[in-house]
Amino acid sequence: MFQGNLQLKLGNFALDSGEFAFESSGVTVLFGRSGSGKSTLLRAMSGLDKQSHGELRFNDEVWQSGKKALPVEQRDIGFVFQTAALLPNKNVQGNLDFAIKRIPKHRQHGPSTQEIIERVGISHLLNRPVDNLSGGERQRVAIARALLTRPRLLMMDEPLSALDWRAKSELLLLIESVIADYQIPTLYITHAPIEVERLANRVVFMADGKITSIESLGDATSRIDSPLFTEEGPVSVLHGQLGDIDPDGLIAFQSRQQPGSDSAFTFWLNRTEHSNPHASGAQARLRVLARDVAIALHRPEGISMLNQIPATISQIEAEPPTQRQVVFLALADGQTLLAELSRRSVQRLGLAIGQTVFALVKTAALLDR
Amino acid sequence: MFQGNLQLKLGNFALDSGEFAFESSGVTVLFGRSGSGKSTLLRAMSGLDKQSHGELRFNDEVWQSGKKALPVEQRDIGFVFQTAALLPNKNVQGNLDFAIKRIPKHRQHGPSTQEIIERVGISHLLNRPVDNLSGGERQRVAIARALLTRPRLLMMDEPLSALDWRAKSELLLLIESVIADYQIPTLYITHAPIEVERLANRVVFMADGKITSIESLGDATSRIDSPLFTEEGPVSVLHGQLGDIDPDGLIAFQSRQQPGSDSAFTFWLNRTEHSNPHASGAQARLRVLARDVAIALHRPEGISMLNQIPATISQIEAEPPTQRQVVFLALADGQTLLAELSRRSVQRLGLAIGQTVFALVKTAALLDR
Amino acid sequence: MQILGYPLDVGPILLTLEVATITSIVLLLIGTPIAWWLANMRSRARIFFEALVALPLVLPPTVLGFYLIIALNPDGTLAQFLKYFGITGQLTFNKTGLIIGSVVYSLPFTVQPIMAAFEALPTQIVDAARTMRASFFDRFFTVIVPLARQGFLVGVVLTFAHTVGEFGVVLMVGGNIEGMTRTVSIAIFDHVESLEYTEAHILSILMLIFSMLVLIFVYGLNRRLQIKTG
Amino acid sequence: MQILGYPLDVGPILLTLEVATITSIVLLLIGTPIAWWLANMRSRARIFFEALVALPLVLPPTVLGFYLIIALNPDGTLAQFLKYFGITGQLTFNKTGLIIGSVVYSLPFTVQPIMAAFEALPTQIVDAARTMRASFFDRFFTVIVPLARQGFLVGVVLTFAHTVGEFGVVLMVGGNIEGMTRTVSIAIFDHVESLEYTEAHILSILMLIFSMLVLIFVYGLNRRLQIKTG
Amino acid sequence: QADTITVAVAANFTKAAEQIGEQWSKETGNKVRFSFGPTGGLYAQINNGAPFDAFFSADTKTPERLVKAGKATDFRVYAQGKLALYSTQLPVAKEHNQIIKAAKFNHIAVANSKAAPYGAAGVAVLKNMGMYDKLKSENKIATGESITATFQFVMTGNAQLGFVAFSQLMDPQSPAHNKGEYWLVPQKDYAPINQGAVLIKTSKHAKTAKEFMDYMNSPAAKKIIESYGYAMPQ
Ligand SMILES: Nc1ncnc2c1ncn2[C@@H]1O[C@H](COP(=O)(O)OP(=O)(O)OP(=O)(O)O)[C@@H](O)[C@H]1O
Ligand SMILES: Nc1ncnc2c1ncn2[C@@H]1O[C@H](COP(=O)(O)OP(=O)(O)OP(=O)(O)O)[C@@H](O)[C@H]1O
Ligand code: MOO
Ligand SMILES: [Mg+2]
Ligand SMILES: [Mg+2]
Repeated sequence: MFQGNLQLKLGNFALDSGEFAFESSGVTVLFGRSGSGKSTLLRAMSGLDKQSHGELRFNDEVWQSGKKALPVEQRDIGFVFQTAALLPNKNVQGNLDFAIKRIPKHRQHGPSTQEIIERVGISHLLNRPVDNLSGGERQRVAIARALLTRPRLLMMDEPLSALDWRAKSELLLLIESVIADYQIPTLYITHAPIEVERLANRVVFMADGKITSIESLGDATSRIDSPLFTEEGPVSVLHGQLGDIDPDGLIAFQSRQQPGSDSAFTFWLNRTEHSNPHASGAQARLRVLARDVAIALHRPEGISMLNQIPATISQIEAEPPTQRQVVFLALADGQTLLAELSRRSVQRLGLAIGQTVFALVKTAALLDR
Repeated sequence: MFQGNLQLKLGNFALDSGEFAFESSGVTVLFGRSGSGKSTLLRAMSGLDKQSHGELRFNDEVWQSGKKALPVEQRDIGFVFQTAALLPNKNVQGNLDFAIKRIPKHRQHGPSTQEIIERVGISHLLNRPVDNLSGGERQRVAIARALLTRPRLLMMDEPLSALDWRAKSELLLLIESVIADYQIPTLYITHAPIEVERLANRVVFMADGKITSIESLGDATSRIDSPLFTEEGPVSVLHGQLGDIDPDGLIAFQSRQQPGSDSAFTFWLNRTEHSNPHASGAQARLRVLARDVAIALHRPEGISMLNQIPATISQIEAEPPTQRQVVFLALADGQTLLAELSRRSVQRLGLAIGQTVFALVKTAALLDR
Repeated sequence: MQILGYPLDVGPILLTLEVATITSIVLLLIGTPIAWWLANMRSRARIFFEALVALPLVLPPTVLGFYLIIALNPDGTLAQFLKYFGITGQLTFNKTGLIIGSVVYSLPFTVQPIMAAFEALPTQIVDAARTMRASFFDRFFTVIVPLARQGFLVGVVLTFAHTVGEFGVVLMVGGNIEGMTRTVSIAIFDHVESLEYTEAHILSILMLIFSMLVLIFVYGLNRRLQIKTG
Repeated sequence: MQILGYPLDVGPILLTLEVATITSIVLLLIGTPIAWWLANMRSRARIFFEALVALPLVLPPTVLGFYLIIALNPDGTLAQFLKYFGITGQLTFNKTGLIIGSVVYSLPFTVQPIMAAFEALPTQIVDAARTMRASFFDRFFTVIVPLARQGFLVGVVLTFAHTVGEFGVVLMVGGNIEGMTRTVSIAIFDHVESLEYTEAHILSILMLIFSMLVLIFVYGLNRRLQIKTG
Repeated sequence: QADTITVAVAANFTKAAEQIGEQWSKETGNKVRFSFGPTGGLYAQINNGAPFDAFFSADTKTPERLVKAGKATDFRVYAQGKLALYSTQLPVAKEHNQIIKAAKFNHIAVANSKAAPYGAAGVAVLKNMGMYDKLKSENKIATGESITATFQFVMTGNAQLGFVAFSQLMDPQSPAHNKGEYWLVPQKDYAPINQGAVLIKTSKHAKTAKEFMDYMNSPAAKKIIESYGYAMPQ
């Protein structure tokens, strides 16, 4: 549990979190526009900002009470800064060693040093002075260093923004698996909705130095005015589990069901090259952009889309500025899938609440966890 | 025209561009993995790296010959660094003034200072010391500053990676329009394929310190093994022109045609909120992800997709690791649209080269320029 | 002027402040290029030159002064050499001498801190200035000097304070001529020599207060500049 | 030992190097916390303390020495005060005196450059060390000192070189006792005073060469550290 | 017509010189500017073109050297220093011999014997007593660089006793007036401390400078010189 109420004044900018409390387990994403105070709040929560005051408790520990704060170095946190903040007088190995040397005896768990170095992809850089690294290389070293501190809590400020897509997805997987395997609660700042949807258990929304709301990922993605929905528009995140890979390279994603009964629906997913080896039966998330979902009145024939899922229209909302219509589709297992259509389509098809239709989702448009 | 051949050795890293030559007009994107030498090449081309040697000509001017180089400050370039590199002893206004004061008399053209400041969205920051800016704010100031130098050539090293999506798309539009309106040739580094597809006229691909190829955007996106295709898979970029906005808020995107004749096909686009006011008849690009394109054997009924475009299959290629099939669809005006299907779908529909089919594209899945 | 009933000669005070100010300025003008040259030197010889710059400190001031009056002797080689360029006139036992002596002796105090500051310059920010068309001198004064400000401050403060207290070199090269080259430090020395302790104390305290005020002014100015510019 | 037929007493040379080394070390130990305290001081009083640190420079060394022997005399308040803590023994006319004098006079040379380096520390890097569990002393020695290295270097070089050449203070507080407190600078001065110029030249040149070697060693070491660590 | 001369004077003679200069100015209308400094330093300065018209040294060796080198003329002795053993703590007025022989003190201050004649005189006295080598080997001799430093060592109590110039005790402003006691060493125990003066050859005011040197023999000057504890040359 993370709870408290932090204040900080920096020149004209005032951070005032208000009372907050959220589960510390899993990944908590801080989300908000540039300048909304994400980095400031994260620093205040880490204890790096000496001016901050208020209350902060991490599980049973008091981290801050009034102006009195537990020193950062006793909080067992790993921090990845927005700029990598490598020690300039050391080479890459020296930066990693700095973290490794200071791990207390009782916190040696987690993946081996070697494994982290390899998976972050910096083994060829170990002897490099840090001044000679490219932007992306610096950021990877910073991530490795934070993981190597064996933290009880990981704080990351836009760790992936300097990276190319391949490094991004590799590191997302790494971060995901490390924090899942070793149960490291994580506070994570990102501007990329895709990172939120892949990692987050909950989202702390910020604006103007204040926490505007704290929502579970599900709640955050089930309202069409969610700040998470950006140029890609509304997104549904469906929970389910993975099946086997069939000979065509497709993977079944099945709705969550009472054990024993049949799956209410199945999505066929493409195995993408950068994903984890799938464990059949593993829990997974499916990210579906509303604009990638089409609606058919009848099950269509002679069409390449494999995923034709029966659903009932539960709601239709218009996004005023764009005239786009968001159709809420209730699936058989109770989860909601959003479809974004033009007004013309909604009228032409005569869609109405309560109607049963087929949601068409292109296989290849699905992302796996 | 930009041509030359540059070498530079930095510790173990060797940049060796090889002979290169490309049009300087429009936007040239440097693309490659982290550490491939993009920033190093850009710095060498700017003249900032004193160790570099070789040849470099910008249009009729010799910028480098052997070890002799025209000083950076006489090259009339604007540069946005991967880290913002703001002058720490000045506030935001001071940083902008630094650039403005040094503009030669004869280069006063371009949007007004006020306009740039407003469109970059930093008017509320002018009196701030630069130390107090958030990551995204710093980057915006750097972009404004570079535009304000009234450069003959703009060089930008990942200018948008620290920004949120809204700032990103606003600034993309700004950069796009400034360099188009004032014909500023631009060299641009980015990891984001979407920025490449929106801005690029050509792409310089880099790997291991070398230029591996220089391709027009069209060529770069018409082969399925293009390094541009990342987690989103293959992408088609179609050229055409925009029509009027209809009462449903849809915009027609028409294939390029001889004047007088009918348009060979029309895409209906949603007007998105962040786009420019559209000028009817304006040239535009359409970015279509192959995975967003479905194929139907007959024109389907009762389905929400408005865009049902007749096309002929010209080629079918398999992506070996993923078993996905890329179907090349020749449109009526000769442009190519890619569709990515699962192997199962291709077999079920019995697709073959020469067959006439309908490409289904969801309205909302289209991006406008 | 009288202080506590003792006569106070303001001449030495004014002279001292003048010499310290001129020395600081001259050393800024000479020391800055030397510091720049050293900070940007890539060759191995740099270690040698760095050590060389510190050398004036190693000799006792009077001895350094002794060598200086030999070097600057009106019949010496240097004076003869300068004559070729039409520069005649006495170099020692006048204000010129005081300044030459102070400059030589305080050189390390100016060069070393400025050199250290030049070395710590963030290259990317200087690069950014270049892309904004700032020529060498332009960016030197508008970017490099402000970024290296703390180094300049330390250099100037050490140089100024040290020149005020300088005694051995100044005594030798200046010659302690009443009304001409008698600085405060020498005047205090004279008082001590002639057992005029009260006068010595008064002058010392005055000098301390005065220097304190000058230094507070310098530090305050620095703080101001800092706040004003960021 | 003989050089060019002139007898050379190595005692003063060894003494000088010893005093300069000890003074540099003592000043590092005293000056570093003062520099840290000043660099982190937020109050307005800071300007005052900054100026105060520069003050020992403002008095002529012999005068400073004079005040020091008054302060340190065996019957003086300080000596009486120390006696309460069981610290007895002469503070002047021995090596202790030499070191006390040099430390007081060279304080600004150590404090000022180190303070400037502390001010320029990149806070985010120090923050990063904190998140890696480095306690204050840990990060001070492993991060802050290496980052401020140039400042320490300048401080040590100025202090060392200046102590070697120190004369006025050392003369007063040390008492120029042959074989005990006669440093090279005093020995050279003696030679000049007694018109033994050849001996003075030999000793000066020896001192210059020797100091040059020490400084080249220090700068070379610094370069090495720099290359080794990044 | 009024003239201004510049005169280099050994530091120990500072006070007396200033007073005589004032008197002389009053009488003649001419001005004198002094440059005080250690004898050795003034010598080096004269050798290197210092604009002095006359030089009043603390010894005779240095001015004689200048004469020999052809840089100065008109050598004369203008005053004779007297040596005193001074202490603020010990009863040196009477028990000087016992005190020195017992050598129970920590430090005895003596001026640098090479540079300052008072130093040579002090050393001679100690040698006469047969104590010089012993004190030196016990590191009990604190050497004052000048006679001023020597005096300060004693006056501040850092050295328990020391050989100083009698002039330093006689000076009306001297703190020694109300502090401690002294023993005026008999002249026979040391070679006379003659202080010599010369006229500098390059002087452009030789006539006035010579007049000032001559004025040293005037009764007014004599009175001042004696009042500061110097003897006049016989
Ligand atoms: N020391 C300071 N003094 C004054 N204002 C500051 C200071 N530091 C930050 N700010 C301001 O506080 C606001 C919040 O900054 P913060 O870095 O927390 O933003 P952010 O949400 O992390 O933004 P970004 O996504 O751009 O990194 C910004 O407007 C910034 O300009
Ligand atoms: N001064 C230097 N000495 C040695 N190697 C260097 C130096 N500067 C850069 N390099 C190396 O050169 C390679 C290219 O660096 P560069 O910054 O050009 O990469 P990049 O393509 O811009 O990568 P990124 O996308 O991560 O910014 C990197 O492997 C980097 O480590
Ligand atoms: O009068 Mo002297 O020259 O100080 O010994
Ligand atoms: Mg931030
Ligand atoms: Mg780069």
